[in-house]
Amino acid sequence: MTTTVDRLPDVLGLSIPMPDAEERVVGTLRYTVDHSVEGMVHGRLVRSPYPHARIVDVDVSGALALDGVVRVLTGTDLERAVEIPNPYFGLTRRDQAPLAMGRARYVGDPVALVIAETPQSARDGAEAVMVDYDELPYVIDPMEALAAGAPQLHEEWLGNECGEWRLHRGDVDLAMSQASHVFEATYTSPMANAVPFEPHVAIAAWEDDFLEVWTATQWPSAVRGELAHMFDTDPGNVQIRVFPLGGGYGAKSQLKIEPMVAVAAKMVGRPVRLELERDEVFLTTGKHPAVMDIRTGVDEEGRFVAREIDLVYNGGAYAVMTPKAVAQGLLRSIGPYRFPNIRIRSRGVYTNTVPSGSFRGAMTNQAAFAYESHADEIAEGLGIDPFDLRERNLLQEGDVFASGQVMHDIHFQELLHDVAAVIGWGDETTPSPGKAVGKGIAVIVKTTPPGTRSEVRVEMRSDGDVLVHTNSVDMGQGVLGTLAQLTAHHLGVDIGKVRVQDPDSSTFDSMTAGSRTTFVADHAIGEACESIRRQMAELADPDDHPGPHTAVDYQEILLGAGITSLIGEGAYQSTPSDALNNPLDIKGEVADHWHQGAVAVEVAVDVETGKVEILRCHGAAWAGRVVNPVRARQQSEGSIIFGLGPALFEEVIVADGQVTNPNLSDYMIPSIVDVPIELTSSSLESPDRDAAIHGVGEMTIPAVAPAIANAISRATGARVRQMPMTAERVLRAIVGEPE
Amino acid sequence: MLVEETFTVAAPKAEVARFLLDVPRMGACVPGVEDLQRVEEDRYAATLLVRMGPIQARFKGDVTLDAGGAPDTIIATASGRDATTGSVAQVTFSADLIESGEGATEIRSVSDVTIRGRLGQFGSGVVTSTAREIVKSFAQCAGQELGGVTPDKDQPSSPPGAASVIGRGLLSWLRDIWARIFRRGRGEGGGK
Amino acid sequence: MIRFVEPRDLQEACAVLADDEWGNKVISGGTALVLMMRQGLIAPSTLVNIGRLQGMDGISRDDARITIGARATHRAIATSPEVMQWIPALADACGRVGNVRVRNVGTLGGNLAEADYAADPPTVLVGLDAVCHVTGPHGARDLPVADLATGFYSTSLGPGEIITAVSVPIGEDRVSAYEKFVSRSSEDRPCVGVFATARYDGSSIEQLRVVVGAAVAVPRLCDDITGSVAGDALDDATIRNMAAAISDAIDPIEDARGSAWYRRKVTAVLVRRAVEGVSR
Amino acid sequence: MSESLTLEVNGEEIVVEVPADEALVNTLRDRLGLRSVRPTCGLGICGTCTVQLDGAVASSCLLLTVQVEGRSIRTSEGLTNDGGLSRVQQAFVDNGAYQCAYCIPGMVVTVEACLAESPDASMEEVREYLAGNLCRCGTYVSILESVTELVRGDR
Repeated sequence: MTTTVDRLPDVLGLSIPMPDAEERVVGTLRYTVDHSVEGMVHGRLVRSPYPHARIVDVDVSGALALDGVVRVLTGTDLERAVEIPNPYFGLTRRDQAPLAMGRARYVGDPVALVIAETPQSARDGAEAVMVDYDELPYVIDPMEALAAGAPQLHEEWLGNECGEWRLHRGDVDLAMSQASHVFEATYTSPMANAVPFEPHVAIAAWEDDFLEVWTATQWPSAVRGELAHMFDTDPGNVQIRVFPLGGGYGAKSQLKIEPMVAVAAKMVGRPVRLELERDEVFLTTGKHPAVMDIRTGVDEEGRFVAREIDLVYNGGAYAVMTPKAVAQGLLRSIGPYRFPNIRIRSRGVYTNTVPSGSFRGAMTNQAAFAYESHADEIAEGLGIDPFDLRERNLLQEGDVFASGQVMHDIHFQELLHDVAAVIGWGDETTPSPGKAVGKGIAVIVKTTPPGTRSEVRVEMRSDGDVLVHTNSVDMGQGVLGTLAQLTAHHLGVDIGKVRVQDPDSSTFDSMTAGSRTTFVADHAIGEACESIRRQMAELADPDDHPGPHTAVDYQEILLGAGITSLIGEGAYQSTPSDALNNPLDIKGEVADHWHQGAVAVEVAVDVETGKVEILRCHGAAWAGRVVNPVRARQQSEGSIIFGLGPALFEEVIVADGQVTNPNLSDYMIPSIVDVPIELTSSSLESPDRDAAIHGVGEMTIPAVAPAIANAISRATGARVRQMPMTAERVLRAIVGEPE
Repeated sequence: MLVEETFTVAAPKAEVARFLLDVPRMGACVPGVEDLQRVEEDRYAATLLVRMGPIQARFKGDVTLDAGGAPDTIIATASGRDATTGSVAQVTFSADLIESGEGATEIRSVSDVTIRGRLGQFGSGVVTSTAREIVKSFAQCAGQELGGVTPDKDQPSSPPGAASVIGRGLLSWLRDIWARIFRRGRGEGGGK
Repeated sequence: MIRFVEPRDLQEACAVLADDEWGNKVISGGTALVLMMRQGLIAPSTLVNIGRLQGMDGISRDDARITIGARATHRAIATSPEVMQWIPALADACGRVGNVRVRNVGTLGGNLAEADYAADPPTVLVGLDAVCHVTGPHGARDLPVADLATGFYSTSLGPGEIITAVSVPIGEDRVSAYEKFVSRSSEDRPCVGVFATARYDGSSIEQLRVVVGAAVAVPRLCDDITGSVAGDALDDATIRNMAAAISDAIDPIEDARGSAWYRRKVTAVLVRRAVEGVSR
Repeated sequence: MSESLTLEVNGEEIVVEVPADEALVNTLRDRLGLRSVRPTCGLGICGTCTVQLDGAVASSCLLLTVQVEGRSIRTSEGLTNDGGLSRVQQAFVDNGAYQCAYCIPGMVVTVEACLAESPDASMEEVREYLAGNLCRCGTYVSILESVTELVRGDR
């Protein structure tokens, strides 16, 4: 029996450790990479060394002759396999096969899969596979890919088109012609890699027609749905099992290697495991490279009267999410400002490079770097303080967004004031001998797509335990702990009694991504708990348990009714919107809710070498309410630290069509010494106890790079419009020596 | 990456062209060439041993000759694969022959070298420097075969990063040639 | 299948190595070698472990020099009281190699024999006229560190030759400084490293030396440019002219850490800072 | 060709049979089940495979197992006292110094070595010591707070 007090203190707002904290710290926590299945064999991919080539022949005889090699699969095998009715997969366009069929479209495109008894045999086998290629002309630059006569990636998608979206409001041309000043600039950002420390790893096993896949994924439901389609089976026959992730940051969204192991396991009749090497992670996914042109008309007081944006996103060799992502890219390019007149075109383009996919702060990072750098350039051009310019133009509660949507729960002014106060905007800069010092500020907004769905099942047992089933994946953000806190809060039970199960795709969730989980789960869990309360009320004898019910009541009611457990189901379905029905005319409700963040930094620039040192940094995110302060802070500050890399030095370099730095020596990520000694954050809360709870994992990252760019400019007078702002780029901007 | 080498040899243009079109003879001047054998008209199988510090790569592949522009321009393309490092190399060697006074010929060579796979990731500096050395030593050897070499004073061999300074015109010209020639690469992708 | 050989002594190690110049590799700390093996860049047939041989890891001093065993780790050198007192610039450079794990395991001999351009200690050692003691199948010889590296990852060591120790002359009235510049993360390898050393006679400079490393394939000793400085007062203009001349004279490499243009720029800055650092 | 050799792992003498080119990280993970030791970069840069080798931190991805015969190796699993957490581990738990935690055991092993070498290290020294242990989630601030507590003797 458990002892419970009548009224538990609310757990919302407490820094409760993750339930598996000790395992995490000691290192006994199991990730997918630690899992194994009886009788499994190991896969190793053979990848194309050419950016674009026809696969003439794959000679597997040398590999098959080696000890331990079980089988070598090629695209041709997939074409012929009756077991795989639909070999192509993809969440927006089914343009990708587990192994290239007929044509390899980028350096690193998988063309064969060697399956062997040990990882070493598989590796040896892969070296022995001989592929005969006919090289084809290739294209890396998205603007070249759009030009007439460019090499074509996919027959079905002529012109290398990979999504085009437009938005138009007011009369941009007229407003521009009447504006007192017009500013124009182009900003670019390259591919970056999320570098999850645990690589992509998956095991697939078939039992008759039932497929079980253990995989390090952020989107178990999507993996299940797409695998079911490939094998033309009911999703109920596909079970996805997910351990906590050793990092995701978007790199484990969508489908990556799951189709390969599922197909291989089907064809060899044994469980198949595949784990990518570090360089292969770089060849699997990355942040969309982007080029953004902005033109802005302003009036005498610095109010934005018109804006025109042209955005081109490099989608790489396969669509993945690009055709839809560029719509979000469009919406996230607008920024937190009022524009009575605006015209935007956002395009995705196929090229012979690594397929772009999700990334922490996806499609906001690229755009925010552009629009927030641009805001400072305008302020400078007009001689207005960048803080004042922002204050004048920021969207307010009840304002109309560029799409026509009326905005609520809007807090940009509070965020701007918070970061400005902490950094000491307008105060003297920190003395830093021999260096130029400056402060910079940036405010961002991120739309969260409408129409997504998440389901939760809460099970209340007569022994007092509460089990929560969801499909939210723990990738370090501590979501399972967060969901436990929310459940304890909504049911009023002891958090020690709540156990959140690892995801198994038995409930539906669109994704664990985009910092949506906390917001969405609060609604779904609230609904599930409400259902339990209702059922309890129906079961309860009103004389014994008049309600509202406590944990003790729950147990007594269940025991009294002779029921071992009660199940409450809840779902959050954000309102579907028709705003995106016409790609060439986006209009209406484009966001379920608004992610809002701001960052201020103070930098010291060595003007002789261009090296930038971040002296201080403060980030602020609109949280609504904070579930767990320690974790909220870690998400916010972790997101800033994550953002420092692509801002200052992270860049996937492509030369001769191939990635030349797919390792952590040539592609560096921030170390503890790169973190400013003074790094702080605020999670702003509403006084309203029922205010919406926002996830805070991505609200600061998009503002990091533009805040730094603005600080560099204020320190040195030099403007860098290209990410990352490497020491060399900063020096080139200072001395006026273009690349 | 482009490697340029211009040098003058004490032999008439026709003789230089004959030398360059004689793949076994020319190949003997490329350091590291092993097992050069004719496969068909203008196509040869060859192995190139390349050493970069402790790393040793043996590129097996073939060489194709384009004599269409001879004796003014001679183009040879080669591609090969090294199993140990899982790398593929492609080289287009193009030489313009210009009569340069009494019985001498200036050879303006441009080699477009692409290395992909693990060696390509190892460091462009190392690969460029190795390619430069190979081309230089070829020039030296060819000069000796053809009766003495005078390195061109005005045009030293390109420093690393030559691609950026040579300019786009030459690059696109090379690409056109590249596209004209039927090429078939034989290689393997094996990540590692 | 790879063989792991534990030789009884140095002579046996040299003999095994000489058997197959390309297939047999010497291993001590293993940092660079295991890295290249695991990256699939090299596939040696035999590893000759000198990690257990007696000696070769001590640091000793006499009146004229400090002798550092080739198997001394970067950590041991960085924290050696003798090195810190007599060759502080070397202690500093070794203390900034890689990270603490690399410094704990990686050895000075390994660092020199790998001849990686993006390294710190060779730049300092070249400037101090350090000498490698080398043993090979045909006996021992001395090889100035300045003559060791011949190009990217290439050395003048003959087949079967092993560096056993490095001697650094001391006892002169010198001031030295090592300036290391990393262009990306704090954990990056050097984009440019500049070592400057001035030999003093009282308050006037008898000899000034500058070595540029990491920006070039092998450390570039700039005596041709700094030679004329001896005796002169190091005024601001002299230093700047010298820095510009050195920056023009080097043949910089290009990689992810910076273009040739950028490396020239940074070299000029670092030369100036290093030389200012050795001015009395 | 496998070699039979003896190692001292987390205080216990262990005999393993490994091929000469096997890296220590693989021996520890795959043969001895010490899964806190994780390969991430394979280049000695990230620190997730950090172990203590005779008390000094080393990258187990850049060591061959045959090289460390007879030496003492300690991993995060071996830092616990009688099944309880070490004081460093406890400080990490109490400060919430973990997110996805893939890097944390390597951090713990490094902090233990750092504090053993200099029990009152300055924050600057701690940062330098930890510079080679990367955390992609960006937990650095909480990690430093944990170490600060330990150095100050708050626990």
